[in-house]
Amino acid sequence: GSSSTSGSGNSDKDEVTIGYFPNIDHAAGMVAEDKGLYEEALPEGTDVNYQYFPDGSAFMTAIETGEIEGGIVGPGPAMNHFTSGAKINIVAAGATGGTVIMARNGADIESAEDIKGKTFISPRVGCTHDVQFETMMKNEFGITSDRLDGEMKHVTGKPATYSSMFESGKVDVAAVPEPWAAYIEAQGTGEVLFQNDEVAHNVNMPASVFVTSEKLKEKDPGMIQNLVDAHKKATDFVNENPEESKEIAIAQIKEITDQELSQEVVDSSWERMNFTYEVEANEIQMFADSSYELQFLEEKPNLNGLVDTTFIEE
Amino acid sequence: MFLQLNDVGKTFEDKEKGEFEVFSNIDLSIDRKEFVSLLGPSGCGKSTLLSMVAGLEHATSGTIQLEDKQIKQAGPDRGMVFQQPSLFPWLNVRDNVTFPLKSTLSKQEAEKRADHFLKMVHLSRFKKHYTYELSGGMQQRVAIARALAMDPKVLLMDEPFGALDEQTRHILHDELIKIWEETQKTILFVTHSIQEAIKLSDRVIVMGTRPGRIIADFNVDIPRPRKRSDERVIELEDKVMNLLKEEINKVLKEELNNELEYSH
Amino acid sequence: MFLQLNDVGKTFEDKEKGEFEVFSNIDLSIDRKEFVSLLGPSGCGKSTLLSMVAGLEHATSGTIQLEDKQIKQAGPDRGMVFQQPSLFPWLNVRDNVTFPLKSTLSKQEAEKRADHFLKMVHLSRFKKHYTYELSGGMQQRVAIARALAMDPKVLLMDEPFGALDEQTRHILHDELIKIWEETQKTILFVTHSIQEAIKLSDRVIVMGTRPGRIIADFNVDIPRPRKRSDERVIELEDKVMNLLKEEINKVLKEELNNELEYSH
Amino acid sequence: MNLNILIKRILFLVAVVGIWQLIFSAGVLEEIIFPSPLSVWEALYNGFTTGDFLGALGASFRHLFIGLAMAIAFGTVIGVILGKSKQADETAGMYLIAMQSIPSIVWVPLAIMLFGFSEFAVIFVVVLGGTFVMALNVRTAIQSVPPQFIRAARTMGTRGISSFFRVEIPSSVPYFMTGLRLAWAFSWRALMAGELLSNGPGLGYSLAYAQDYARMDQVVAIIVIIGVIGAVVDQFVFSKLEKNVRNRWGLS
Amino acid sequence: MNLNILIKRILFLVAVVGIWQLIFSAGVLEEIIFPSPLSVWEALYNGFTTGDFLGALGASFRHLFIGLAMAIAFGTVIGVILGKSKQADETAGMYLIAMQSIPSIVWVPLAIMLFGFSEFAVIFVVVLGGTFVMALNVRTAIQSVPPQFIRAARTMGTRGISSFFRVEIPSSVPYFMTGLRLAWAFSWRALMAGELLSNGPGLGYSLAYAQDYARMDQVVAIIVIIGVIGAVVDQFVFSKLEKNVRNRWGLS
Ligand SMILES: Nc1ncnc2c1ncn2[C@@H]1O[C@H](COP(=O)(O)OP(=O)(O)OP(=O)(O)O)[C@@H](O)[C@H]1O
Ligand SMILES: Nc1ncnc2c1ncn2[C@@H]1O[C@H](COP(=O)(O)OP(=O)(O)OP(=O)(O)O)[C@@H](O)[C@H]1O
Ligand SMILES: [Mg+2]
Ligand SMILES: [Mg+2]
Repeated sequence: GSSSTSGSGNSDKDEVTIGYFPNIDHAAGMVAEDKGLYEEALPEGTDVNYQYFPDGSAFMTAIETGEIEGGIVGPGPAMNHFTSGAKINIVAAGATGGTVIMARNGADIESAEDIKGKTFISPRVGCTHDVQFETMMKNEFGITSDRLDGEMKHVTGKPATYSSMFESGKVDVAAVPEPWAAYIEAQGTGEVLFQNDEVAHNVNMPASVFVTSEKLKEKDPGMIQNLVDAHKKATDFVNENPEESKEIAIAQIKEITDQELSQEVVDSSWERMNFTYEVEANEIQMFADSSYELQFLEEKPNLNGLVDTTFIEE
Repeated sequence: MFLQLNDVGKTFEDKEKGEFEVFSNIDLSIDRKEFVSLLGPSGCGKSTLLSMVAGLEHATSGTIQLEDKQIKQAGPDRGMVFQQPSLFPWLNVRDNVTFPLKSTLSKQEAEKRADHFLKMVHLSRFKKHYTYELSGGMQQRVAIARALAMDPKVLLMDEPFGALDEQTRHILHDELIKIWEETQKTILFVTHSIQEAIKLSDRVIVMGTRPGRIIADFNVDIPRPRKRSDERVIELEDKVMNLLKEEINKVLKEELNNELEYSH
Repeated sequence: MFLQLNDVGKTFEDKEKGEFEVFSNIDLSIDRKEFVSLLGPSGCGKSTLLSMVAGLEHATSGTIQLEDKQIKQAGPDRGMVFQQPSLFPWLNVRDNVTFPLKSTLSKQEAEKRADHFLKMVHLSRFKKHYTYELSGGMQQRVAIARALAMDPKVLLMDEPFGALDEQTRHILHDELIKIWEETQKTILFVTHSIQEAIKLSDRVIVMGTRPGRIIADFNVDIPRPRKRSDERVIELEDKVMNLLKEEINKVLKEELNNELEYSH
Repeated sequence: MNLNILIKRILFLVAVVGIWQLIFSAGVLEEIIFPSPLSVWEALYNGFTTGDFLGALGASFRHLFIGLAMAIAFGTVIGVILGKSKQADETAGMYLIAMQSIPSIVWVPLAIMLFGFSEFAVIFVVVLGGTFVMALNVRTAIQSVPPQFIRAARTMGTRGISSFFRVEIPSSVPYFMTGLRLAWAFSWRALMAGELLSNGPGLGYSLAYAQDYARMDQVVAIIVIIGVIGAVVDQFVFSKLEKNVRNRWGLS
Repeated sequence: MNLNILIKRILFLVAVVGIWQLIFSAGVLEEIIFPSPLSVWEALYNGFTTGDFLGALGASFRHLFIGLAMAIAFGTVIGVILGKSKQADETAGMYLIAMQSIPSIVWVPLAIMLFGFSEFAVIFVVVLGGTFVMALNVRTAIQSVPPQFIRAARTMGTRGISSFFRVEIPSSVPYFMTGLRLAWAFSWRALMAGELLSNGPGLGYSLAYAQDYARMDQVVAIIVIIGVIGAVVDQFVFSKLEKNVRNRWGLS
């Protein structure tokens, strides 16, 4: 995968850099790139660059350093950075759902109780999927991770590697974002333990959000409006043309990551997602409270000002 | 004979230059209690010969016998003092001297013995010091004490004072003669210095080079202490010097690549 | 006078030991073309005195004048040869010799001059060689050529042959005398060796230690080449030796921490 | 070190912190990217009083000690074999140098794949970080025993295994110390790499964690801790030890 | 190196690959975490034929050369200042050692915070990796000029700035070479750390990327490339250069 990076942070109007990851819940980003929707919405002659980040924290850092103007990221990193003082806004959602809990074949896990004493993996400590999983385990089954001196061992790693982790028996349970849950199923290394609607914060809570920096809002709200408009258009396109969107996603993921997802994998992961740009501040706040209860955050978070829905309402 | 070399030869196998014969057909007999110097230009094989007596090198041909027993390997019946300091820096002076005694004597006996010889070389005060705290002359004194402490039959010395300055050398000469008279050891002493050889020894063996060989064997029967100004000393010095001149010139010419010939 | 030292004294400021006076009230006059040796036990200040003439150290008191001009700093009118090899390893033999000539002569002239002096020390063949390829004796020859190439008024030599073996030293003695006769330089020569001093020089200045001072000044009017066996040489050697004995013992006693006193 | 020097050093430090504060006050950089000296100090203070840093430090030192001990043991064995056997050296010596020139961070992915996210993966990386440099130095140590010493021992009737323990080993100590110092330095680097990419606990993990939560004050605080520990251990333990030994062995 | 040694080395390599294949064939480890020699070979082959590895290598060398050049320049300037001025050395020398003992991976989060995910962040880490070790060696170089040389030059009327350029600089070359070799070694390590945590392109990034997608064959292939480059550059460029210089300068 290669990309043309804009180099240093620039607030130059003639150039905009958008960030996202090659994940299914970022499909709107992929469609927008493929269809040139950002270019369409922005003033004539603006160069749009794309940058793909290995994880949410890296994405957030890039926003803070002004390297990118905006893009799609998980709500976890956005919230974590916001509570640490990052001046950013969630201006739209990317998608909801998409987090599935998988158990390794042969790990003898039939129910939540069986997870006691086992190892689970998530992309990062305190990432969206981690919070969703741990909140469900804590609230519904009273099982916590070793970070809280509980009974589950927590490790982290890139979702693409979970299938091989299952295969080698290194981990037993995974909180997986799509399309990797479907991929694991297809590989036959693991099975679904909790469907995407069973995990906490999974209905209205976004799995991905569109983030821009506060600075940009002050300096050039018009640009944010353009970006959000393009994003809305892309989301609508995804909902109206699922098959073409899937094709775009498969091609983009192949282009960026060298991994070819099968139609079957994309189909079944599509089932577990809902593509919407609507976002509610109190959903995010509730999620943050869960994160605080799990002691990912040191202080009770106050997310006032994080979500700014004025651009979607426009 | 006490120490007997018969028809001894040595050839080194050098990977790059092939075989290199240092010397051959060396015959030499040394009496008990004799002080014998080996004198000769650089590279004539003095150190090689001494190493063979020590048992550190094997003779390619011929035999070396000490009290009629063939010398096969190094052993504590032959003590050796090298030009380079060979004291062990991780041991203090006394532990250096007791090093060879560890296997045969109790700790207490070994230390008593070491103290005796350290007193002989006037270093009682420095028992607890380490090598790096001693001057070159003091280090060689310790090395002599260490060799003596094994009570060897022969003391082999390879330019022991070569790295010292002239004044220190004079002082150690006097000490060595005193020790030799006191301990009655047989000494085989290698040196570059004509003066040193004549001052110290009963016999001066002069060696030549390319090929290495013995070119003369002088008895020095001048009573000790010998004065530099003694006529007999001067006479002998002159004799040896003339013998060596040709040998030295061989070496020199090689070094200068025959330049002398055409520049003069 | 050509080279004149008046009431010269030198005190080092040592951070740990405080002030240390090497010597004071040194008076010395040296004639043009004279070959003068400074002889004395270790630490008496020979090197310090030479460095002051070279201009590498400043006199704490007194004055040093060369041709009635006060010596203030080092300069090419005084060439120096050190005991330790001080050739530059990154330059070949010829470039070492032309080093001091770079600022005054054209490259061609400098090289011509260098070749002349390299021929004088019999090293024409080694022009293109680097230091590591030369023996110690050859390195000192180059150093002498380098000093001579500056055409200095005085040649200062600080134990130039101290690190060489006896045979090489003899050869270089002869060469040095030849060069001195050829170039007619004034030479101030520091040595430990009584023999060397008497063999080479017109005058032998004997220094004592603690405090450093001149204890004798001998004229050596023995025609060259001087033979070791010459009666006049032997007589002078004996004289100087007796003078120095006391001085040497001072140093020795200090080294052995007065042990000699109670062990004898 | 006299008082004068100490004062100079402290003044230098004060000046650096002063400039830092000035840049901060100038406000050219966001606080989230460029924390103030005070907030870093607070992060340090809080980290230590809550015990977070101490816990991380404890874990890091556990990894380091286990890993370093294994690296020293393996390195010494490999080094002695290569030093004593010319055959082995000619055959495998070159590969040792190749292994040493692989940055230890590169082993982390492999370690995680092979051993999962256990602390063992971190220790594995630490061991790889220290073993080769130790082995190279022990090899040099054995090869640098002055033949003079071995010859002298032989004239005193000491040879073979006895000479190995009484002469070669003690004579090797200075190079061995150099090996120790370098093994520490490389293991320390490997430790940070391993922890940063692993799953905690440990100082490197705390750093990665602080970075994930955009706590630049903690990031800088942890960098300061790492720098201080590195410098102190290097200067006051290993370099000092090495210097003393070299001095005693007459090597400097 | 003669033919005999070469054969031994090749046989050793063959043996290692053989054991690897045996372990693989035994099937105790899953293929996904323990690739076969053949699949690694294929990954190498494909990586080079598709140009992916060459692109990554090119980027890595670009980072390395720019970073190393800057490290050498900064290190030399700092080293000369500390070497010539006792004041500066007493004041700042200690901090230089502290900076040197901070593993360069630790700088990565800071670099990313300050410079974003640009290649400049990687270069910044490379510069930090090499500068201090270079400075320390240049300082030693300047301080180790034999006073004998300076005195000799003075007797030949060469002093001050002229002596600095004609005597001190050339006399420092061997230490300078050592500095170069170490600066390279540390920069190379820093480069991998920087790239592994950055956003590409570069060899380290390719490695992280291969790990993210569980491509163990590529992971091992890239480790092999890194090891070979490290060993070759170290042995055939820097060590050789240093040895030749030390030999000529009569230091070994
Ligand atoms: N291990 C060796 N392999 C090959 N040649 C050797 C070896 N040891 C010594 N030689 C050669 O043998 C010759 C004699 O060496 P030796 O050291 O005995 O001479 P020497 O008379 O002691 O000289 P010096 O007075 O310089 O000490 C020299 O030409 C030397 O190069
Ligand atoms: N830079 C210095 N600082 C302090 N003391 C010094 C310094 N240089 C020399 N000395 C001391 O001055 C005294 C004379 O030294 P100098 O080197 O001149 O003696 P020397 O006669 O040349 O001795 P040697 O024959 O050993 O070369 C010695 O005691 C020495 O320790
Ligand atoms: Mg010899
Ligand atoms: Mg002197």
